[in-house]
This record gives sequence, C-alpha cells and structure tokens, in this order.
Amino acid sequence: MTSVRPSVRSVIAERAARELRAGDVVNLGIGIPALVPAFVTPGSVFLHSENGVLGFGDTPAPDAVDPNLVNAGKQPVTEVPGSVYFDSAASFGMIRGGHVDVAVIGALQVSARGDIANWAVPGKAVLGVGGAMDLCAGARRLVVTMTHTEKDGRPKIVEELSLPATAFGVVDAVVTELAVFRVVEGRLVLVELQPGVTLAEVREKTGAAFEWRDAPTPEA
Amino acid sequence: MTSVRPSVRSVIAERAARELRAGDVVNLGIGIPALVPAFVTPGSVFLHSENGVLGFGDTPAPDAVDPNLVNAGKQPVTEVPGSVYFDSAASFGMIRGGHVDVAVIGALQVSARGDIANWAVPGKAVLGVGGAMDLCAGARRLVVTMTHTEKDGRPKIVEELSLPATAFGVVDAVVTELAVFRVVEGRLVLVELQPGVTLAEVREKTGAAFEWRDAPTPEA
Amino acid sequence: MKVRDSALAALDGLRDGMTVMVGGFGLVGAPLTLIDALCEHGARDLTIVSNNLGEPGGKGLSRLLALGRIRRAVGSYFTSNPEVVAAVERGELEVTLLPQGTLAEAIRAGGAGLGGFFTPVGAGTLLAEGKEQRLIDGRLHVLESPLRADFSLVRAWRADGLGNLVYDKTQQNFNPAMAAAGAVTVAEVDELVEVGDLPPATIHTPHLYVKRVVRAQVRITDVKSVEEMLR
Amino acid sequence: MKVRDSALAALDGLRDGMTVMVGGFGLVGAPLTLIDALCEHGARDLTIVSNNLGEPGGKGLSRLLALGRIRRAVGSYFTSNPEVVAAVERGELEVTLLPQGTLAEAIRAGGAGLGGFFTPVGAGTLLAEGKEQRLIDGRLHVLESPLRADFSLVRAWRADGLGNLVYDKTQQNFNPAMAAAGAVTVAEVDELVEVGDLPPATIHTPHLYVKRVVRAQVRITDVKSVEEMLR
Repeated sequence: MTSVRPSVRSVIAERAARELRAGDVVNLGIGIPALVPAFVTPGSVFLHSENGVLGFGDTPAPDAVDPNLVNAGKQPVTEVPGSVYFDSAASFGMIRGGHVDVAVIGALQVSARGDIANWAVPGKAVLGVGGAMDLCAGARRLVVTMTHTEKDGRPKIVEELSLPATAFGVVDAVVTELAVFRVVEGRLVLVELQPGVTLAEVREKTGAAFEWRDAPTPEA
Repeated sequence: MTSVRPSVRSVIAERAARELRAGDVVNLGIGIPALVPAFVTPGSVFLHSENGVLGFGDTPAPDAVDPNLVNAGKQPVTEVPGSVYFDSAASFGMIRGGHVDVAVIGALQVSARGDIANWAVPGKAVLGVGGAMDLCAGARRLVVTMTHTEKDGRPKIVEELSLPATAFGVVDAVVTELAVFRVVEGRLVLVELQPGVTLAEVREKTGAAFEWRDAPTPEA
Repeated sequence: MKVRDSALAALDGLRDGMTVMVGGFGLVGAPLTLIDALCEHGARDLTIVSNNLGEPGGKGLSRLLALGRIRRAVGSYFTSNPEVVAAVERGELEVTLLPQGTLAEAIRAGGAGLGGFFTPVGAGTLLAEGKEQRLIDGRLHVLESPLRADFSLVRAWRADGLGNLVYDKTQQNFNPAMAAAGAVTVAEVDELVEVGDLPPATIHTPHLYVKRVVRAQVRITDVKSVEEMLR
Repeated sequence: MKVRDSALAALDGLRDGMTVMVGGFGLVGAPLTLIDALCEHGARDLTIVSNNLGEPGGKGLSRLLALGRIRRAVGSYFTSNPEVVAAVERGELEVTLLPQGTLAEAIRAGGAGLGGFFTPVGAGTLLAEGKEQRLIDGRLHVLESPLRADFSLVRAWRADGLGNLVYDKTQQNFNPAMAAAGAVTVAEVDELVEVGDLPPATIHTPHLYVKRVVRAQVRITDVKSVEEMLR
C-alpha cells in the first residue's frame, strides 16, 4: 500500500492540482506544491510568487536563465504574456488582503479545526518563517499537501497541534497520498479516498476524528 | 505702510522663496505659496504635489494642456525631465515619512510654539481638510506664508490658537508682509523685518511675545 | 473574459446601501463613464468613498449627489463643491472627513488586509475625536481603520484582456489603492490592448485586483473645458 | 550630484552600531557591490535588516557575517544559510524573526511615517509573543512596529542622474520599501542614464528617496552560476 517517495509526492500533487479552478491566482510553496504545475493545463491559472511576480512560466533552459527572474523558491522562472512585477510590500498586500485565490503549501501538522503548523519544530532554533504565516493567514483558500503520516507512522492530522502554530482555522483542504479532507465550518470532513485506499486505513493513520459525506456504513 | 493686496502677496511669496535651498523637494499649498515658483530659479527645486507627481513645470499654454496632468490645486502643469508619477498612498507616504524637504502653506493662525490652524473655522460646517494635516505634520520644514493680520487687524500670530488646530509644534518659519519669524525649540523668534517695517509695528500687530536675535535696543 | 460591453452591465450586483469607492482627484482619474452608469443604475443609500464629490454643475459624482443617491460620503475635501456643502446643510448627506493621506492609507490598508494603522497626522485635532490615540516614540499618533468597498470604480488609460491596468500621469491618484480595496473592482479605460502588450514592469494595477473592464465613453474634456481647467 | 565614484565613498558616515537595511531576496536584488564595500569599510556591531543573510559560501551578506560585523539581524528566513544558523548557535548573532510580509510592511511603514499597524499574520503564534494583540472585526491581530535604518543599500537596474530608480523583474523585492526607510539610501545600478531618459510612469523609486548612486561592480552571476541557480 505504500509507494516509493517520488510517486507519493506525485499522487499528492496531481490531486492538489484538481483543487484549482481556471483563472485562479495560485501561490505554490516549496516541496510537493512545486510539483503541482505539471498537472495543470498550461495557462489555466496564474502563478503568484511572494517575491514579486504574478503570472510566470516554467523553469527555463540553462541558456535562457534570467538571474533577476526567480520564484519564491529562488528557482529561475520565465516571463509569460501578462506577467506583472511588483515589490514585496505590494506582493504581501495581495496575499494578506485575500487577493490570492489559493495557496498550496506543505505542513508538519494540521488540526481538525484547520489550524496549521509548518514553520517551527520545538527544541530547534526558530530562524526562518518566510512567507508561510502570510500565506496561511491570507490566502482565500488554503490547500495543504503533505504525506499522511510522519516516517515513523505518527499522524500529521491531529485533534490539537503539538507543534507551534502558523495560523489558526485557515485550512480549507488537506490532500495526502491516502485521502482528501476539507475543513467545513471548523469540522474535519473526509471527502475522498485516494485509489485503493480504505476508510479503515485512513482512520488508523489519522489522529483526529472526522466526518464523511456519503453516510458510509459504520465500521468498528 | 500697507500695500495693495497683490503686492503684499508678492512680497510674502518672494521672501518665502528664499527659504528654499537648491535641490529641495518642495510642496506648495494654494494661494500665496502658489506664487513662490515665480521667485525661484527654474529647475533649482523639485516641486512635489500630493496628487502624485514629483518634478513638474509651469502652467502650459491652453493648446498644450494635458487634462491628466494637474497639481494639487487641480491646475494643469507640465512634465519636465526627471518627472515621476505615483499614486496617492505613495505620495502621502513621502509627505508623512519626512521625505518632502519643505512645505509652504497658508494659515489662519500660528501659535508662538509653532502650532498651526489652517483648515477649519468654528461655526462653519467642516467639510474639507485635504492634505493640510498631512503636509503640516509630515514636511521636514514647514514655512507658513500669510498676511500678518486679519483684514480687521486681529493678529494671526497668537499665544494660543483659538481656531481648531491642524498640527502642533510643526511650524519652522512664518513669512508675512511685515516680518519673518522662526520657531526655535518651541520659542518664537523674529529674524527679519521686511523693508521699511519697524519692530514697533511688528510688536503691535503680533499677538504673541517673541524673541529677536541681534539684541536690538529695547523699546517701550 | 473581464471586458464588458456596457458600463451598466459592469455594475451587475451593485445594490442599495452598498459602499462604493470612486477614484479621482477632482475629475482627473475619475471614472466618468461608470459614474454615469451608476446614475442610470438607480442604486440609492450609497456610501461613497472618494476624495471629493465631483465638481459643481453636476460633474462627476456631483451628478449622483443631485439625484439623491448618496447617503454618506467618506473623503477629504468636499468644500470645493458648493452642491455638497448645500446637501450637508439640508441634512441629506452625512460626511466623514479624513486627512487626504489618511484616506489614501486607509484604502491601501483595506486592500492589503491590515486591521488599522497609527499615524501622527491629525493626532490631537478635531478629526481624531473619538479615535484611539497614543504616544509612539514621544509623538502622538491616532489609530485609523482600514476602508473597504463592495464595488470600486476606477479610471485608467490602458488595460489588457486580463485586466492589468496602466494609468496616465496624475490620473493614478486614488485609483490603484481603490482597485485593491473593492470586492468587485470595475475599470474604465481608454484603450484595450492584447495580453502581453503592456510591459510587465510598467503595470500599475495587477489584474488580480480587477474583475471587470469597460471602455471609457466620457472623457474629462467632455465635461470640463481647457479654459475651465486653467481658470 | 548623487553619483559617487566608489562604493566605499558612498558609505561615508556609516558607523559602528548603526542599522543598515540591505535589499534582496536571496541574492536577487541584493546590492553585492555595496555589501563588499561594507565589508571593506569595517563598521561593526551592525544591525542588518534583510530578508535573509546571503547564501552559503560567503555570498552576499554571508561574507559580512563571516567577518563578525553583524550583531543583530532582522529578517524572515535565515534557515537556508547554515552559516547563519551556526553563528546563532555560537551566540555571536542575535536574530529577530518576522513573517516576510510583516517585514516588508514594517519597512514600508517606516518609510511612510506610520507609527505601526495591526496585521492578522502571526497573531496568536510564537512570533506575536510580547506584542500587543487585539480582536478587530472578530479576528485576532498583532500590532507591529515600523522599521527604519541609518543606511539603506539597494540594487536597481537603471538610475538617472537625479537618483530615480528602475528595477529589473523580481529584482525589486524589498528594495523600493527599503529605499524609502533609510536616512541615507545608496543605490548600486547597472546603468546610469540621462535625466529624462526614464519614462516618468515607469520609475519605481522616485529620486527623493535616494541620496547616493554607484555603478554595480558585482553581478549575481559573478557569485552564483546558472547551474547553481537551477539546482
């Protein structure tokens, strides 16, 4: 039932891509979210990057790299028709002001009521937050992509965060290699199982109670 | 000793012009301040207008008017080499942030400690403030141009404002048709008499105590 | 597509009692076509956020005022239009006055998702009455709240099909901040160009702020002559 | 004239203990020539306001850090440079962390003369500890203070003789806000052009924010290869 890592990441990214609607302004975090564009019709969404660009294309060939054009992962990207550049204050005004339709971002933990932790681990010096708090607090819809559990099997979806929070009550959807959840009015709802995954497996690997839509047969 | 109005206004504007230094960024209010450019070497200062332009030239000929290029008095002006346009939020950021070197502005009253009243008259509906408070609070140096007294002879330079204040302790210089004062560490100092004006006349027409620099002979 | 055939159609969803931001400093940068459409639309009890309410003679927002559609105006300078002063004196119009820079900053704060800001401008004056004030670094500041709108009507020079906007000279004024602070932002423009025709570093208002675009039918020179401008 | 012959001369007046803002997101838009001059200058006990402190291998501000000149850093993302993490662990560097948007907004507030602002970002989290928080419209906000600097060092593409600046693509990032928040702002640029050669509506940083201009001697590709960028 467990796949090799790259495949898990692709499964998650592919499903996350289906959370996007045509015309959405989308901000993608590093890691799994960065794989999402591969599963999106080119030009159907507008990629926003917090370092100051709206509307950009793929990684260029080495001989076409413009060192002054990067995304928030510091990866070279390309200009497309309609691209716009702006400064960081304006860029975060877009995010904080709710003008970015969807942010897809990784997480260490998500709580049943939509709290998210994705920036700090207790006991380690906290030296970086970047735009995580801004995106989590500001994006109109927040889609979390992450593996369902830690490598040691501990659940990442929990009743209460044990890690320092990034933002509270902001998660709209959680996409893992096992399932898709939504947070609806503060309640965690299972809306989809990934192919071949059983409800029992999701229950076993999820650290929070959740509802599900289609009134499935109660299981022990 | 009293001149006809236009001459009084010119006398004040001409003297106010000498408060400007080469390279200053200068914001001019309506009324007497608008006459100042006539007494400044063209190109020696940069005019800033709060509606969104830095560096502009004179009123154009009627056939050269661009309706989208006006100053804060809604008067058509002209583009010059180095002109920059920006939005109102950016423009007032310049003013409030202390990046405008000098504002020259009219006033109804100035107090001995540099408080200024120039926007509201009690008993009349207060329906306009414009950029007056921003300029008074934000300009690095505030030069007030005004006639020394009201038409009925009441002094405009007073111990305490009787009109609603625009800002407190912000006036750096007051230029009238009779004299030039500076406010130095909260104290009003007479620094210059206009040609032909006596200290006695200034004392008589000024509603606040003031110091003067060159230890003049005490007068009764 | 964001481009609409008519200015009236671009106001779809606008209802009585809504808050509408309207760009412009005097008539410069004022969306005169959309203001006419707003008059035609008929919505009343509007709160208008605009630096001023047009100019005398029913120019710009003064026309909407004359139709009795404005209940409240938030702005900085209404004195220059006697029609506004008269409406206030008749008790037909309620006015909220802000220093012009505070108005611009409050609109920016609304669009940028801020909860408020402390400014030294106006602190200690009549305009700070009833507002929280505090000393910051030894200087009195007043806490100002963000402004947001149900609709923002703006005027620009050029738009591409995505809704990216470029303004002409001092036409910018309040328009870029308002474009960001409206739930539905409608832009009227002189020119519609192809996506890709506006150089990316010259775009003032990125398209994510603009929901609808119409062609301008009324130009400032249609309502105010050069002679009047120079007066 | 604002144009200086050398980057070191452009730092005249910079002293030990000062606060210096340095533009850039990673190395993009970082004033690499002025950073080298700052290393040469010798000032120590500096507080550096910058999104991050360069990149590993002594690139950008990481070089200044290696020289032991930085006492405190205010930024949002220091994790990507192990040299910064090591300096903190050795107790040589004090770090103040802000969410990246709060950092940008605090710098803007500094330049724009504001006393602080309420933002929902970070409210209720570790980064809000010790800061004033309040509910605004039912949402928790945190009060953030403005940031200002004795010197701001920025990187642009073109400048005219007055000091008007134009940035190239995502080179903007923190540079425009920092240019406005520094008592003395120094810009390094690729190209110097005649006054009047920059179209007035395309200027990102108006000249009133810029005190000194120097030619860039170090380009990003001098310290980081295209292969490294694509890694």
